[in-house]
Amino acid sequence: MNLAATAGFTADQVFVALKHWLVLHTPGPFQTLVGILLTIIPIIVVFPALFAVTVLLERKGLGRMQNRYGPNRVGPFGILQPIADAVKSLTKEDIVPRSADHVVHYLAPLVLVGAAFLAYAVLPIGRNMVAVNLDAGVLFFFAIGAGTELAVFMAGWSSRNKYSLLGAMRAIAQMISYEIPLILSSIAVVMMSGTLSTTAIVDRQAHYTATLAHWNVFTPWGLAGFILFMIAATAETNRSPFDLPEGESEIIAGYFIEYSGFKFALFFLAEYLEMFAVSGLGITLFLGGWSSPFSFLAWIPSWIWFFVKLLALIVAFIWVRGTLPRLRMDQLMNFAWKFMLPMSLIVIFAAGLWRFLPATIAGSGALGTVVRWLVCALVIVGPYVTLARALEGGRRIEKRTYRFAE
Amino acid sequence: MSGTLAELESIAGPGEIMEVSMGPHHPSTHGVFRMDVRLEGEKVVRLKPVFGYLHRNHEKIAEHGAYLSAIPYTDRLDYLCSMTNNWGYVLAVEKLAGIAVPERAEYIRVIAAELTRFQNHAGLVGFLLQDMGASGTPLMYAFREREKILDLFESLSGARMMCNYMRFGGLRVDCTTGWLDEVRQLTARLPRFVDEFENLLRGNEILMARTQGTGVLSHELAINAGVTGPMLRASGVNYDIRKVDKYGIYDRFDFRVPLGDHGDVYDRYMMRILEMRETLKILEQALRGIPEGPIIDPKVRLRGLRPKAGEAYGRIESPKGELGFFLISDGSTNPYRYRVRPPSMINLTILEDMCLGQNVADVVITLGSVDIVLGEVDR
Amino acid sequence: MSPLPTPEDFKAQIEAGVPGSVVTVIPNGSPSAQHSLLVDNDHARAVALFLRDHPDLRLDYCSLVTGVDWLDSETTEKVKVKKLVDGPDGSQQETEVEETRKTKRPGYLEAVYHLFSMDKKHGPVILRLRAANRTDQTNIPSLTPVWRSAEFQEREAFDLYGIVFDGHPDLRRILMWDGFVDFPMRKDYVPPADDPLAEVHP
Amino acid sequence: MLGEGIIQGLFETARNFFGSYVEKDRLTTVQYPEERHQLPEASRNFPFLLYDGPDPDAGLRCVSCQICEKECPPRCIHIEKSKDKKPDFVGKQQFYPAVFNIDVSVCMSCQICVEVCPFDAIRMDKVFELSTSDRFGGLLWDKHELSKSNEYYRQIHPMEAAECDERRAKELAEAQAKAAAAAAKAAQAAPTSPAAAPAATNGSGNGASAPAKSGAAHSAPETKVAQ
Amino acid sequence: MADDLKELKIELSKNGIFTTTLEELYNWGRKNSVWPLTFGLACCAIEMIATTMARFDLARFGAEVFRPSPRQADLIIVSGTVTKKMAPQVVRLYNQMPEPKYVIAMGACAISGGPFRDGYNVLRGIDRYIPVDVHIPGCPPRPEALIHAFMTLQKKIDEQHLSGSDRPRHLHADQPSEFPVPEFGAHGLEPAQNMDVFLAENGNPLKVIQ
Amino acid sequence: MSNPEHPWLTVVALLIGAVAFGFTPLALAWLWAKFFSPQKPGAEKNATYECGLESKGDAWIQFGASYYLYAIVFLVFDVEAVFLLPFAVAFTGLTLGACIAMLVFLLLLVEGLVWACQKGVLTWA
Repeated sequence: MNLAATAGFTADQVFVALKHWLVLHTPGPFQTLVGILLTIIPIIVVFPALFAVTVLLERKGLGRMQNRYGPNRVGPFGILQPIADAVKSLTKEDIVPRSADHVVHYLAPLVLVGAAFLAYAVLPIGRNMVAVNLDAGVLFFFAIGAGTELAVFMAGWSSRNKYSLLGAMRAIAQMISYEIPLILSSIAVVMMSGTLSTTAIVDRQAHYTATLAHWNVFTPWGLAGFILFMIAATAETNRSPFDLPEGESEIIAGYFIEYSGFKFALFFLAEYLEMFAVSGLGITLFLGGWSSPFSFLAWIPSWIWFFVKLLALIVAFIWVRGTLPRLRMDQLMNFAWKFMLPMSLIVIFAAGLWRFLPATIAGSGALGTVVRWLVCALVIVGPYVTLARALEGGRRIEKRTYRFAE
Repeated sequence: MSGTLAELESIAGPGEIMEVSMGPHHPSTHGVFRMDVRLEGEKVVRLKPVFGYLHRNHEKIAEHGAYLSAIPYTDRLDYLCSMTNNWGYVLAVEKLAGIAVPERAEYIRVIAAELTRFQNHAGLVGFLLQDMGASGTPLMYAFREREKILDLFESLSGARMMCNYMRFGGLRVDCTTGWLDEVRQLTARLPRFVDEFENLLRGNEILMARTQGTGVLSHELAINAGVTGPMLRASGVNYDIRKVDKYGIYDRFDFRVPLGDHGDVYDRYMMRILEMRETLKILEQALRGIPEGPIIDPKVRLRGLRPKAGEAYGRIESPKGELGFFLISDGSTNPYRYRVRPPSMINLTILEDMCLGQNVADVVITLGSVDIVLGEVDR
Repeated sequence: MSPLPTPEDFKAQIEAGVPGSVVTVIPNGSPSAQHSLLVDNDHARAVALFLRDHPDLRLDYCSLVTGVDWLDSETTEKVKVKKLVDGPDGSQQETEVEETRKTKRPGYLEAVYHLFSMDKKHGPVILRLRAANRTDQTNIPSLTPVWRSAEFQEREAFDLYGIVFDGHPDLRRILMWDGFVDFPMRKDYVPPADDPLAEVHP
Repeated sequence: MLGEGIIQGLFETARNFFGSYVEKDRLTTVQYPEERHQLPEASRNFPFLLYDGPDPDAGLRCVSCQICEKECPPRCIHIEKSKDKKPDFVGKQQFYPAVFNIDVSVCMSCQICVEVCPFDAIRMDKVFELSTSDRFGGLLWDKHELSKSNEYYRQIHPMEAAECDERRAKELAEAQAKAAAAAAKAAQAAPTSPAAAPAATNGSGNGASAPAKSGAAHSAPETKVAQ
Repeated sequence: MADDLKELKIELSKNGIFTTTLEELYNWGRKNSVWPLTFGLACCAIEMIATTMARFDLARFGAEVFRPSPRQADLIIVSGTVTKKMAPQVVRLYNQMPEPKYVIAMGACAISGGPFRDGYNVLRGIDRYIPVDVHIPGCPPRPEALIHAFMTLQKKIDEQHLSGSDRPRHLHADQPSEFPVPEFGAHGLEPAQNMDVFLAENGNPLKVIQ
Repeated sequence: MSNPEHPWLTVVALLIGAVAFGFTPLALAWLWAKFFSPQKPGAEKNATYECGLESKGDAWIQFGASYYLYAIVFLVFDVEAVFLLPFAVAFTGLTLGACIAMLVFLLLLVEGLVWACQKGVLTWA
């Protein structure tokens, strides 16, 4: 730590510096251990806390969308509501169905929570703030993501309940189907960044041309990729309108139908953690991670930017949940295979095209940008229209007009 | 991985049939309805409705009570629409005993019944979307408007849901001018609600994809199965008892009957939306034309009514369909036979036909689009 | 709404259309004047088909099906008594005569069908089918094959009255559970006294 | 195009979200225990028995005719007639209910008892905060729990009460006129002054004579109507 | 109030401050997070739904989380007529809920059979088979009445003790947490009522009535 | 907070931490049950939930074939994604020709998808 670095000390690096300071002041043999603990403990504290905030936000936000207040009586403005729920869940009786597979039934929530937490290892939540800077960070994320699928299936299968089985089957089918668009749309980013490391991907986006950041979402393929990614992410995390595995009106509570007490709370928690994680990845890949969109806003600490973006995506999730009805299983699958998958391939193609199109045409950078935009947008919109038509396909889906008898 | 698809399938096998019982406790059976479903994967291969979980012996109780005391029980038949139930019953008694109704009472009956129809349809659409998984928002909006109508019912009859308002020969109490003004104000505001509701979901791709082509009911089967109400009209049959029987004073109002061409869930959903608009038209006309005068035939004996021996069948177009009451009198103070023709129950006859080969999720919305209330199905 | 023939014309029309059928007009004394037609069980389904498919009638819609339980010592409709009298002495004023008739008349179960036409928009035409008695011969032909709408309602009449509908595709109890043995809507049904508070509760 | 309707729907929910902060029509919640929705006059929940004057026993209007008991559809009313009689508001000797129980755990709030009561003795209350964990003690109401004063009735149903008071005042006036006429006929021998009676007693005395008591009973409605 | 304080003192001396704080926390958590089972029977269910809707908003109490599975629910609102055909299912659902669980009998039918109690298929009150915490009379009770009942339940929870002999049933190891499910008989339910539950919860009602 | 020296150790530690995070409340709940609120299993309580009825038949059955077909198609595309990743990482340095070669590979898979689609594999039953 030289003087220049100390002089450049900003609020941005306050946590990093704090950690270094703490590690430096621990006795040698424990430095590694303390370093690791200081890395993982914030993750394990911050995101569950965010879960509590989000649940409350969701309940109150949905309330407002539905013209009511939402929880507002437990503590000021109802902020203690999540704590009350947690206390209640802790003291509830735990029921395991007699015919269930007890071991798997017990393990499922733990696996789910474990997998959900692991995903945070590679998320850069601020400049120099990533738990593990893996070279294959994106790949690691998806590999861990598969663990959640396994856990959901474990839960549904081990309960030995018909509804939970249906839920598990739906979950597995849905998750594997949407995993492909999820990965493919990230591949476009990987292609353009040339790396699988999440920090490197953010670094590539964190520089500016005329105040505007080089976020991937500001390119046509990036925008399309981001939308596809978020749709797939919604499906991966079983959020409405893709909440079929727990589709209340059809299969009651789906795969966690037989879970009670804190195990159920863990499912709830893990589901939100997954949502944050996958949103975080979306931010990393497309929204420039911790970077600010405009250079003049770069003074705001990087970790604030990350959480602001995360919050924005959470709000979008809640908003969508408050509005849309649920899809049906076959439509969901059709949408994945006949729309999302081809579209994500198109996005890869468009990304390739973006690179190979000349950046300047006749010496003009602006003209080059316009042409690139137009060509790429055309490559994306064309198939979009065709695929959307094909999806509506045999059954014409349309607003109808009606006749009246006098 | 070699071999053709057929070989693959033969390896995997067709999958076993799973017998699931949906209900009686299920979030979307609208009460305590049960469907014994056989599933192959998620495809429905058999569906048997089972009911009676709310069979509370309405008919038996009514046969033991006086003609008057059956009225509050009719409130609890289709507990969303007590006003129309009242009307159906008093209409049957009026036919049985030959009682005339004063004009003002007829107008107020129309107003009450159409308000009921509106809130029933709004509620149904909300519930249907709830079944589709719309996390309560449309239902909340529907109930927001429904509360306004219930407030009117409460200031008219004293109760929000169980109005017990109509009497053979007229009504229990008169409405005030203030009340009519309130109805007028509400009627003027309700179109905005319908518009918003349509904005919220009418063009929604998910809604259209899920409902169009789902639960199709052909009009031949609909007629043969005795399906009535919006469900029948969604199948394209022009049969509205308000038009056919012209009971009450419905011949004085200018309104149209919407008809569907596909008979699927979307059509049934749209029938409700369109009927809400027509209902508002009727309300406007009724509020304009309401005369002064008595509200009940003074000659009629409410207590201890003894109609001449005989029988009568009176029916009305309730929001769910043809609600009929069949009464046999033996000349005593209580009906010898009291029978309700429950539209909800008869509309369920073809539930299996509509659901076979469909997805579990379709069963739920098909049932939702039938619009059942268990109080009426089981009585 | 096209007008329907009078009950007597109906009787003639049906008896001509369905050879061998016996139709009895049962007048209704109440102001509603909804008279009904009693059809013999053997030809009931043929009559139903005739009514449904006749181009002028087109009674395609069976609205209401219900059971009625007439007890042995029934004291109601004069017309019914008169039908059983069947003799030259038909003066309805002499109530004493009817009283004596009443005691003789055995009870029976009856199914009533209210028919309408969605096509022609007329109705109701009321059909009645009667079982021989209330105890062992409670069979009536089912009209479900003609009108699907009768399916659940006939099941209900079976459940609550014990009318056995021959030819019904799925005759099971519908409202009560399967192990239930009584027919609770019958007039002589007594519910089990299983409530310890029944006497003291107001 | 695919997605159009979804965006429209999202717009609608957003409108309601922001609307709920600015528009009363979009935030309909009445926060119940603190805020209360004003119940309309006609609102009804459970029946109560009306009494005139300050004493629930003496002023109870119910004459134990048992019509309501008979007409009550769920039969939740249980009445036992008294052996003795007491005078009603016009001074006529009437039975009174020795026992008058309503099982509110059965009552269906249909108001038929009110409709059929020829004596304006039973009315519907608006109180609904009745939850209790005591199934039998809390929900089986006897005569004393049921009795509410006419003042209370005027508070909860002002228009209806005024109408009822007017009717009763008229009845009383007729009865008094009739009594006066009869008295005038009989009073050739011993003249008395009935007008003095109301002011003198206050209706709680058990041993009071019949005409005096009737005066006491009617004094309450008359003064209140005047207010 | 004074009584409460005295009890508190006794409690403190008996169990130490730890248990008391724990008890407060336990009760606070339980009462503010009562998740009802999505379970409606009849007319009252509509009013129950109305209670959760914008006008009344049960969510303010943190109770809008209607759980469709009994495993995750704390409260069963028996809202409507319990018929004999439905009673076994209601009891089974109650049995399948984890402790601590509460029951609100909403409306006349759930308490006593209400207007339909003379029917051959109507159970004369759910308290014949499962213990009820709060009864709300009314047919149907207004949504406000349900909120009131909900607050009554919260008060009841708040008054429960974690230890001592007066602690609630679910904290006693030897008291049952599930009750026999009645069976369908030839004429009615068998048994027609579970007298153990009925008398335990209501004392001897025969005495009260007479 | 990066810890470049011990990346996998950190991952393992995070896994342990996460499982501990999940396990601690379960242990607490177990302790609570042990000291205060006893577990009361019962025949009815621990039976499988099925809408309030007794569950008939087993839920562990052989499920429909279509689910497995999806899994197979998934496998194909997952492997494809694995092939794509190294390509993607190297993409910035690749020539147009190499990219076209990759495109051909992609098209082959797309052809497979179209084939599967036309065979009706992707039609949910």
